[in-house]
Amino acid sequence: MLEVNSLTKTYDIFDFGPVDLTVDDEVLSILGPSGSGKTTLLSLIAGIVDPDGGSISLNGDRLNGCPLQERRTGLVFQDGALFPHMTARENIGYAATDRDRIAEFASLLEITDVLDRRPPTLSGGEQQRVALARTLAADPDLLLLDEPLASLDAPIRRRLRRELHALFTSLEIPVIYVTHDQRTATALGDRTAIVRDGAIEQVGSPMTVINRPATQFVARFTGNENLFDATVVEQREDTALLRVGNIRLQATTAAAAGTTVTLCIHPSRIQVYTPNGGDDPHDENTVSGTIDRWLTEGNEYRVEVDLDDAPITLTTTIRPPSFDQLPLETGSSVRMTIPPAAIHLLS
Amino acid sequence: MLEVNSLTKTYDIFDFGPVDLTVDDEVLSILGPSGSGKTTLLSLIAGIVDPDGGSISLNGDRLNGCPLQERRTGLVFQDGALFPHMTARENIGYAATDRDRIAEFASLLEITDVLDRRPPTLSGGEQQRVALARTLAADPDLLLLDEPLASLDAPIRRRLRRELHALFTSLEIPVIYVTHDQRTATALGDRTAIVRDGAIEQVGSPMTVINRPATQFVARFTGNENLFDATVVEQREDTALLRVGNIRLQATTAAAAGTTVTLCIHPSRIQVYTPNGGDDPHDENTVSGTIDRWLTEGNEYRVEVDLDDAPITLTTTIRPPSFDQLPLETGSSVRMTIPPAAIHLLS
Amino acid sequence: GRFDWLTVAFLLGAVLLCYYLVPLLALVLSQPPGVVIQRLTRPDVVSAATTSLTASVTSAAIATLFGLPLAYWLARVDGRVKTIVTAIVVLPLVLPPIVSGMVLLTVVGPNTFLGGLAAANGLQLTRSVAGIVLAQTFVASPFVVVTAKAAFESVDRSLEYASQSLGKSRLTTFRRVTLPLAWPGILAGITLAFARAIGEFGATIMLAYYPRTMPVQIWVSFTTLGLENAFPVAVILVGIAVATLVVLN
Amino acid sequence: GRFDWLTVAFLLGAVLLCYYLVPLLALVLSQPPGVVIQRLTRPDVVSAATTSLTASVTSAAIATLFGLPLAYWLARVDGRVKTIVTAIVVLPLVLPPIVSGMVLLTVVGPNTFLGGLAAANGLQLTRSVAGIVLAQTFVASPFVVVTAKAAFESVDRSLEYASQSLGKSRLTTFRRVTLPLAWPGILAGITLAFARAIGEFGATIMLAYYPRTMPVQIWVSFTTLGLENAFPVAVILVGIAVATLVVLN
Repeated sequence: MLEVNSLTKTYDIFDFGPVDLTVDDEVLSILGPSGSGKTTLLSLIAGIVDPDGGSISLNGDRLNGCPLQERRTGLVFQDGALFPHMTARENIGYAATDRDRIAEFASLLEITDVLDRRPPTLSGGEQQRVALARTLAADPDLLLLDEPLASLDAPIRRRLRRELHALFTSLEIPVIYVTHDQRTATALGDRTAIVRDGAIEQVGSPMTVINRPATQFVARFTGNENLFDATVVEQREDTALLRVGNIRLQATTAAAAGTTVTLCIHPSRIQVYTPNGGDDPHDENTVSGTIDRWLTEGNEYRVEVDLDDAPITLTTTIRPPSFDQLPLETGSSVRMTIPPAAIHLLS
Repeated sequence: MLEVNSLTKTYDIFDFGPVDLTVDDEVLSILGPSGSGKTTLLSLIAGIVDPDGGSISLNGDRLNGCPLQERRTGLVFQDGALFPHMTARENIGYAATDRDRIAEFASLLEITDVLDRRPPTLSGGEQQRVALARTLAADPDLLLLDEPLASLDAPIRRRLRRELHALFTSLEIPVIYVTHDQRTATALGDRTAIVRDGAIEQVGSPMTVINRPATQFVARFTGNENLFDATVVEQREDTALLRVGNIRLQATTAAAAGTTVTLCIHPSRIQVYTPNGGDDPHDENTVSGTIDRWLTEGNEYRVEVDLDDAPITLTTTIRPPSFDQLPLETGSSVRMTIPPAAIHLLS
Repeated sequence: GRFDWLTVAFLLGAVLLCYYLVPLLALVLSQPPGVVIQRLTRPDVVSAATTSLTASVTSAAIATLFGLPLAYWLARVDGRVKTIVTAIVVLPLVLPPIVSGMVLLTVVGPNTFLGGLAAANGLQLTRSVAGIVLAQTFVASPFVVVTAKAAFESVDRSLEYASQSLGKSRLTTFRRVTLPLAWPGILAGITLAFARAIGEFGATIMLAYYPRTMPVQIWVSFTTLGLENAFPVAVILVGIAVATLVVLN
Repeated sequence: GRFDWLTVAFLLGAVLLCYYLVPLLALVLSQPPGVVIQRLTRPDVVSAATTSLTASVTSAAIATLFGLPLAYWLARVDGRVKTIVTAIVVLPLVLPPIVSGMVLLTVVGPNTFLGGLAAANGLQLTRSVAGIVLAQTFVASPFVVVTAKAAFESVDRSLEYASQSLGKSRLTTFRRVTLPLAWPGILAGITLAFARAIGEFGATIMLAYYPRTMPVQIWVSFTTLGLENAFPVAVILVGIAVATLVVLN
């Protein structure tokens, strides 16, 4: 178990921390924009940088002041940091506590056929696999990864993402995976921490940070683009009645009547219907509006709708099968239903 | 209109082309993995690199042999390539054909308040806006962009993507936008070209390259992970009857009976049901299987299912609302429906 | 022990550093400032300083004028030609100065075609300021070429392409983008060339024993009058060297 | 016209290139190979070559031994200390050689504390091979430090961190990762130092007129017997300079 307490580091233009973090034998993904201090956190834990304050301990042993080479902390760099003058086999052998196991790690990471080649001749994906094999060969008690998939093409990244998830779980040591990519963070992490300006904004399961963001920053960074101020009209059992402009919405959440809250809805959870279509939705939480603009994004359409009864633009995403049934043109009228469970409130 | 005919360029380790391409006053996005020749294509059109063969012409004028500075071709680099010793205003003014319009471009791209700062002090998004304003200020007849959004964080990238789409359309000149990101390519391009190893594999609307990929490479690169060999049993009107293992599927497409085809299904188009649930699907195109593994990806779940009646693993994605109703555990049995229109055949 | 090698390495480095620093401090400390200043105004010192400064400024200017185009071309060309031309430019740097003086004598010496031609037109190429400049330029100008080449190379070519794709000519691009960005490196090169020129001894002594430059004056003072009499000129040269270091940082 | 400035720039660069190349070609072409080879075996030439080679190899070895630790430290330290120490290392490079010889004389000359101490123990620090080595080391060793520093800096620190995080000590990391990767640059530095040492004239002539090194031999031949008699030694030195360039590429 890794325990980080009140960790701080002051730079000229950036203050890191204080950060508190506990990582069991699990994968914690750390998600944040560039410059938010993700790499600083890894450098502090690995011992590349000395903290100004706070403590780091691994399985009960204090790591502060312990030299880099005695921390038993495996660190995988974004670019792999393979030794360019050694073959893949020599890279792994350099680290291996037991040279007989080189073949085992090579087989595990499917790099057996490139073992005798030098790093510059390997593809990005192969380099990352070799780097990971090298780190695992040193038998670390803690594994830190700094965006190793960032520079890879989408299909390889997708594949490695799945393989790494299974591998990390099998290690049974704390694993910290740093990334600025939401999909990678949620795919790999048992838990996800969102960082901003050197501090942790929220830690939780991937679905929690996406569907129940703690702050507006987390909401925006996890794709919750619909953020509006609303007034709580009434609280009934487990349902809050909200007002935005002339629209009334029910939300399956608790809030004090009379307060102003920020309403947060993920675009993918809004359902869109054609006006007067056969499949007309019930009236509850249904709003009408006019399509302002739309664009294709991957295999879905992103549609921005100006609401009729409130000065608000709602963003929603539509997947092809239902799209074929919609009159998707700028200026068209649409009706949308927002499930009460899809409305999250920020105070 | 930009016309590119049989363009070739030979490098030591890489052969580019021959490439044929016609771009009207539209946005053509070029999507491909790193090293596929995307940047080479832009360099050839811009005049940074001389082609070995073929021709390039813009609005009827042949560009071959015409020096860089006389091509009226605006080029926006991945890192912006702003002049670091000039302020944002000086950068734009350097290019401006009419200095009075600097304020207009600054306002259009929302950089009025950073005009007197130098590039190194600007954020990545601001640098890209200044670079674009500078290029537009030179009043180009053709606009080339080399992954300008690649290094930006997700929320800024999402926002700029939307703004650029509107801006490019308003220019009424040919725009070529190179990227390795499927979402950016489909969001910005009126048409999308997929490149691989220096050649174009497919050109078409964003939805066409995603839902009707021409080759296995395009299919994989646009996220169509389900690719299997199947036998065409029978062709009836506009429906083909296919066999995979012991499974029979109907596809709304044409294929010669008796031939072997490659079946291509996008994960997002497969519907998943709980066994014996209330909402049981009709039998047609319904298959059963066991969940092999699953992981969270962004706000959806990616599930891999081993089919009962064929040696195949089907990948599907599930969005939260329906997820709550599923027994999503490794080893669980599930039933899935594949809409006949969602099955695409590759020969 | 565990850190023995670290201690040894540290000591080795410290010894070398002292070897650079101690002689210089010894020079400065061994001379009472008053005596040095008094001797600075002696006619032979003033004459040598004037000759050295005139020749070195001229050499640095020539090196800049002729060297910058060569440096820019080297920075933007590729392949075998670049390697060979770079080697030719570096040659005067690895050639012993005394040999440089010799080879120059074979071309501009009094009995050569060029030397005779110039002399017939009233210009002495040896035993003259012209000879000093010829020697200094040969030895010092490669510093401008090599340093400016590195400075030009450090200017991202995409900035030049960006400028040209904005409709600007190559000359405008060079003047307004490349040159301003490479300028600090170019200035360092000119400074190094000036420092090398003003300290030049081996090639100068072959081409122009007279008029005496400061290094030659030191040599003459040392052999004829003893070490003490060489100090004032040496102090000036040390001052110029230190000033050079300040400019380089 | 439009390309006038380009033509002018091209001409300026070409003139400078010729100025480097023509004198060297003139030297090579002016001497019949047979005569040069015959003179190469003269006792004074052999003696000077032996002295030069012995001293230069020793100087280069000392520069490497003492210079590499300093270079590595400079490559891995930051801030003001780095700037100041680097300036001290560069100082001997911008100091005129004749002044370098002078300042060394103030520390190791026959009448100094160190010079007297060494002489009392049977080691002459001037007018000896030791004097030559002292002069050459002062002037040439900064090349090792500066070039090796750049080579160490070019080794990505993340490679060292990677090695250490794999449980390897700093010494192992240096031996197996940093040194092999920096080696080409270090070799270039040693080569440059050797070339500078073997061509050293100004400082050597101050510290050790005897035993004669090749540059001093050239000077003596030139002043006493005329230019022709200096050619054989010059040819050896040109050969070494050209060989140096080959190693550097």
